[in-house]
Amino acid sequence: MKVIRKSDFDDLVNGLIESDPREVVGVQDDGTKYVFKPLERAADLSLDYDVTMLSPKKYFFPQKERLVQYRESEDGYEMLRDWSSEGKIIVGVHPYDLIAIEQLDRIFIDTQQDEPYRRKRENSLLIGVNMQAVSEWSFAGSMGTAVTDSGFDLMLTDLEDRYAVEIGSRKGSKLLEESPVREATLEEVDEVERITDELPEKFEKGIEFPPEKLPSLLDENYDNMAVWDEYADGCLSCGTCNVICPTCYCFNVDVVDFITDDTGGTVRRWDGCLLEDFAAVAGGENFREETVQRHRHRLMRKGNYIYERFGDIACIGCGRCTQHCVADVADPAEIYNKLWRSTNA
Amino acid sequence: MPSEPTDAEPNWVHYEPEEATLVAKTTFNEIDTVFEFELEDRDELGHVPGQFVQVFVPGVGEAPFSVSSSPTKDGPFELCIRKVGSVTTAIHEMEVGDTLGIRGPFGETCDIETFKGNDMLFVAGGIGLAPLRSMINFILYHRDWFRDVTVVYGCKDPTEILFPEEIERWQERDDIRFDITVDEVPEGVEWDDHVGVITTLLPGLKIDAPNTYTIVCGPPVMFQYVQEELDAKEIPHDHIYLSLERRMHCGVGLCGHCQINDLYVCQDGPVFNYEVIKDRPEALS
Amino acid sequence: MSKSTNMKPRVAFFDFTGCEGDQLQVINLEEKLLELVEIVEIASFREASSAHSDDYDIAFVEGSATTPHDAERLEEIRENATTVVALGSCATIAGINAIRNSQDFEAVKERVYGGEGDLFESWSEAKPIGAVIDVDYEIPGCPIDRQEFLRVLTDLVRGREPKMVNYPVCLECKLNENTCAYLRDDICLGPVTRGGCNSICVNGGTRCWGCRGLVKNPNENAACDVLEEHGLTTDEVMNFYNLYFGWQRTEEVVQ
Amino acid sequence: MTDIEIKEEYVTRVEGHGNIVVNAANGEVENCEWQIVESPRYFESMFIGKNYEAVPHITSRICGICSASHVNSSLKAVENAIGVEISEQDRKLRKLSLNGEMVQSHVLHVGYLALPDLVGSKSVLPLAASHRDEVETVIRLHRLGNELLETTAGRSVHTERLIPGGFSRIPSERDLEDLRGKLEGAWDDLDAVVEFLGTLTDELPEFERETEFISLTHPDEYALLDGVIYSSDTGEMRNEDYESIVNEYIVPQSSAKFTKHARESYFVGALARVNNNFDQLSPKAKEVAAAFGLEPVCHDPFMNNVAQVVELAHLFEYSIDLIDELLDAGLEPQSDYNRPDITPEDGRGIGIVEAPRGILIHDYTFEDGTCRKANSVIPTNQNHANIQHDMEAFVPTILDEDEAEITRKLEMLVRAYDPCISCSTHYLEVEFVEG
Ligand SMILES: Cc1cc2nc3c(=O)[nH]c(=O)nc-3n(C[C@H](O)[C@H](O)[C@H](O)COP(=O)(O)OP(=O)(O)OC[C@H]3O[C@@H](n4cnc5c(N)ncnc54)[C@H](O)[C@@H]3O)c2cc1C
Ligand code: SF4
Ligand code: SF4
Ligand code: SF4
Repeated sequence: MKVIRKSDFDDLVNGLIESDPREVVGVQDDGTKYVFKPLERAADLSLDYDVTMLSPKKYFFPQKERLVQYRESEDGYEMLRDWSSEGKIIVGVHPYDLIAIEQLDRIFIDTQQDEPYRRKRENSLLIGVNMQAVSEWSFAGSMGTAVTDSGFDLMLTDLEDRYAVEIGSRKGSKLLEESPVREATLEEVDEVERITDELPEKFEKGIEFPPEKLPSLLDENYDNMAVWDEYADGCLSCGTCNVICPTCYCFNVDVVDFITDDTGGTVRRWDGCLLEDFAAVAGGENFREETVQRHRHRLMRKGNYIYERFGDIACIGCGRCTQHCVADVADPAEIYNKLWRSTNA
Repeated sequence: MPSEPTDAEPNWVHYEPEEATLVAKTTFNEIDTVFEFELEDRDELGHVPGQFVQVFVPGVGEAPFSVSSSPTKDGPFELCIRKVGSVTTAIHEMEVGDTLGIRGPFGETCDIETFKGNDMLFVAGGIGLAPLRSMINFILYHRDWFRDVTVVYGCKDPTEILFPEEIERWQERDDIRFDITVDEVPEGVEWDDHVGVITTLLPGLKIDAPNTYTIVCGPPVMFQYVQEELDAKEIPHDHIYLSLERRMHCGVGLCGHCQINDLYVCQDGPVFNYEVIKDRPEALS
Repeated sequence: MSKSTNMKPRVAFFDFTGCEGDQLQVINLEEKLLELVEIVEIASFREASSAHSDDYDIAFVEGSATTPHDAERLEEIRENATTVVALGSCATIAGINAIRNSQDFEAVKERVYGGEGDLFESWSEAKPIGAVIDVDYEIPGCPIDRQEFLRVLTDLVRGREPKMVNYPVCLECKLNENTCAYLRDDICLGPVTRGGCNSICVNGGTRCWGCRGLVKNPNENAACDVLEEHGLTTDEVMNFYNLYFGWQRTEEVVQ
Repeated sequence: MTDIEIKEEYVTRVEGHGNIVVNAANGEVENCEWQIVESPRYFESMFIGKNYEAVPHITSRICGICSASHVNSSLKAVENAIGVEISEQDRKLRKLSLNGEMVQSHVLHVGYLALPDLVGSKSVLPLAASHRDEVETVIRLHRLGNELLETTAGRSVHTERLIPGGFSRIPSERDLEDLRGKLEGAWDDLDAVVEFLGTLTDELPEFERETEFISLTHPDEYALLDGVIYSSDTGEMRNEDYESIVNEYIVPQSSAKFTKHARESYFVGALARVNNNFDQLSPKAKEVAAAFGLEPVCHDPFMNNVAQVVELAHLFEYSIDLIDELLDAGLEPQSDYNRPDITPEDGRGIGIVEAPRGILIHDYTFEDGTCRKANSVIPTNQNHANIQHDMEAFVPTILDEDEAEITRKLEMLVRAYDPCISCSTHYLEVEFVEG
């Protein structure tokens, strides 16, 4: 473990902003909340944040992304890929978001081999930071996602005037080469350990059972309509809980062109399984027509379907969906606890 | 900055379609046409029966279609397409020599190895014959690998019959039984074969249930009734396969639109073993 | 594939009771408008041109229908055009014109023209044009979104079916990383309003007023609960709803 | 002399619906009418029962072209009624929004609606081929107006950021700097318009009729957002007395109300402002005025277009000054979702601003934050009577021309006023009735 003075870390970031060809983005306070956005100077960082609105997923899997461009020519169409490979330097990612990115990596890179995602991901650099504040909606402690020892290139822990820095990759260690860092003292190592050990306990919310039990709990409760209906009745089908979630990745592909151009392209954009038309097919059939079907699908997917397929519980407990659901019916912890109690009462 | 088109690794999904040229089209009726496509950069599509391709029409969109020709057929591959919306209409409007984009083949289908030495029963409703035709022709090509082969095909009316000439050839063969029915016969149309819904054909079939494999494709409502008949015949559920249809935006197991509970039609299907999907509540309704 | 050899489609704009802000949005396309007229022929666009012809394929109609004379003109447009597109909130959902529909018409006339309100012909209700003639497509918004207009026109010219967004404004609002009105002690109709505007009003620091009308199947009960939890009385909720939803709620939902 | 029957329904290239009806026999005018056939919109009634936040939102929808003027005047009325003050910074930003709209509207009028008459075209679209450079210049200037409006008010049609008590969100200093750069860069375009228009003023018909000019006036500045009502006949008046100044009355041929003050009719809009407040125009604006020989008091309504171009120059300079003042003082930061804490008082408030087409008045009475009574007086309404009297004076002077030419000239006369009929209620049509 290394240690860097905060002012030196700022210099490091400012240096990257100045000289790295990649865009440097980081967590900033926009007055009413925290967001990841392009960084103009290190001083704008707010690394003591609780949670950002959207997760850094948006940098590898953008909200809107050109996939293919076509151009009409004499003898037909020319079709070219049109997605960007550009990576970002992302400063200030919390452990639960790093875990979410690792999950997406397993899906987009290791399994489904999505090249647009992989290129952006591999060209990026993740500088994580251990939580100093805990969001009141988060239940990461109980999901085992409050701390992590992987998924980052560098991981910072705030030690007042210094950061303890854990190096997670060669890219990470190279980044530090030019900076005045030193080895951490034993006390500093202990201090980081104490902080990370205590972190999971800081959450007021949590699921009341071990997360490993979630897949079978959901299997058993697929038909527990009393609970599903209770939440679906208030659901606005607005898709907020989908797009706000760091592990959701459903998308739609649209053709976009302009009337006077002979070129056009396809764009993939974030979609949400809570939206009414998500499972509708040509001819009018809708395979999840009722709000309750869609609402249940989301929670099944988070706690069961993705687990069955890729081995991950796809809710990392960030609490974003709880915080941003206008109708206040999206909280996975609350719903999972209710299912747990109704089964184990 | 768009990435360089040259450095793609072949196994990675990069969403850029391959160019394919329409080399022939045969129209069956106002809404159904079979199209033959040739790929620009390779000779063969390299599919197995039951797989599908994503067809991209620039300026219109992308849609999945099962490959209707058997891999045993040389040269261009065939898609039989019903005109129902924007993409399908745009394809119908294409002329020989026009090009479009193809991605694929995609999808998991049944393992024909396990069928060897058994009876085969195909049940096709309407446009459902299009995907089954690939498998039927494959099996007819390797006819001696199998025992009895039966095809049951139901259509709304005689004008909607797909591949009429091919059906005639099938009917002339004595190593395959081919039964056909129509729901109704409009006035002025000549028809001297069976009339009635498809399930009326099934009870009459002699079936050696433990040694029969069945593949069904048709509209969702049909499955339910066909399944009742297959149950009556006591065909084991793991001997029954269904080809399902959902909305798809990627074809590679990502976009989420084709999800049936935990399954993805584009990856775990489109051809599913009935044993696998019968407990998935979202599969058949 | 070869480009289909279309004739230049002929497009006409018409205005009824409204503010003509939607046609202004078309003029606000600036250079794009010049490009556009190379692809389509403008048969009629009174706000910008004296040229006029009754020979057109696509009619864009702005404004609500409020008089028998409007109905006659609309019938004529329907007869001439192959495709009729309602442009803007007044044409699609009667817009703010429908506010007065819930008021006593005699009182309405009295307030504006004193004792002489009967000099001018008007129905007691303002109607969306779809209540008078068949409408093929709708571009909602007060005003319309320029990009959406271009998308629909492009679809029509290229023979594609224009599709209306069917998700609430909230979705776009979250994608824009706005701080939700409900998290800052304000109120908002985003949860039930049809998206497609890119949540422009919330992006500007305010709230959604509902100008694009209700989504297809709004969960109105849930949305009312939310508003009431944030301190509105039922009357206030209805008053807020009736800014733009007046026509839809009386004609479509209740019936 | 031939008999004349003109019935021009729905005069084009104006905002809203109006008809021109003229008939003459044996050289005698028998009937000559300016008719407003816009369907009534009943706005005053829509406000009733709405709260003070919704009222400006509704007001905006009176007119798409001058929505920001409506909102600004509505906000002044609301704020006066419920007892809310805005900061100096907000006042300057509101002035910028009003300037943006006036630029947009004037360019639209001069470049898109009036210009085609001068070059003998039916619209600006064919000019894209014949006068490409000029059209592109016009488009650039039009967009600049919209950008001014978008930067300050969020959207060019129906602003979203102007709210009671100030702004929901304000532009950043960088936004203002960008805008300043664009304004500085627009002088060439404006010069080009002045030059081009200079070659065309001969096309304007010759006509003068003495009339009364009414506008706002302000001791320190060329009055737009703030000021008191001023008449070229009677001098300064009190804004509270607006009802007795405008004297609205109803005429059968019009669903819009007509107005009169010291004489049978009066004129509001660019020409009235330039006539009444000429000295306060910016230096550049005065240069433009001199180039066209426009000096007060000008009684030629066709010169209203020229007055608008003069104002464009003023608006650019004035906007640059405002931005400089804002940047010099440094922008006072505020929340991105500002919603001033307001405890509404009961009362009546009047808000008057100069819209592109003249003085625009909103007058509301609020109780418990809810609007109980509303009245609006729209600039175009105030011009209808003047248009009618101009027509009556103008037609006899052109009766020897053929019907088509008479119609064209009458339409030009109407267009010179840049009427915004959907505000006044909506249409333009010339009707030649049998004589
Ligand atoms: C595995 C598979 C195999 C198929 N095989 C055949 C076949 O052999 N022959 C045949 O005629 N049809 C087949 N279909 C159905 C065919 O994909 C649809 O008819 C087609 O997508 C309709 O597209 P459209 O644009 O013409 O219709 P539209 O009604 O215009 O479609 C509207 C939009 O909905 C979406 N959409 C609707 N349904 C689907 C869908 N099923 N898949 C993807 N997107 C959809 C698309 O985004 C489309 O743009 C198959 C479907 C699947 C999933
Ligand atoms: S489901 Fe909710 S709490 Fe779980 S990861 Fe997604 S947004 Fe966070
Ligand atoms: S501000 Fe309005 S539109 Fe945005 S999320 Fe909240 S309720 Fe939805
Ligand atoms: S946010 Fe609401 S009020 Fe604003 S444009 Fe969109 S739908 Fe209309």
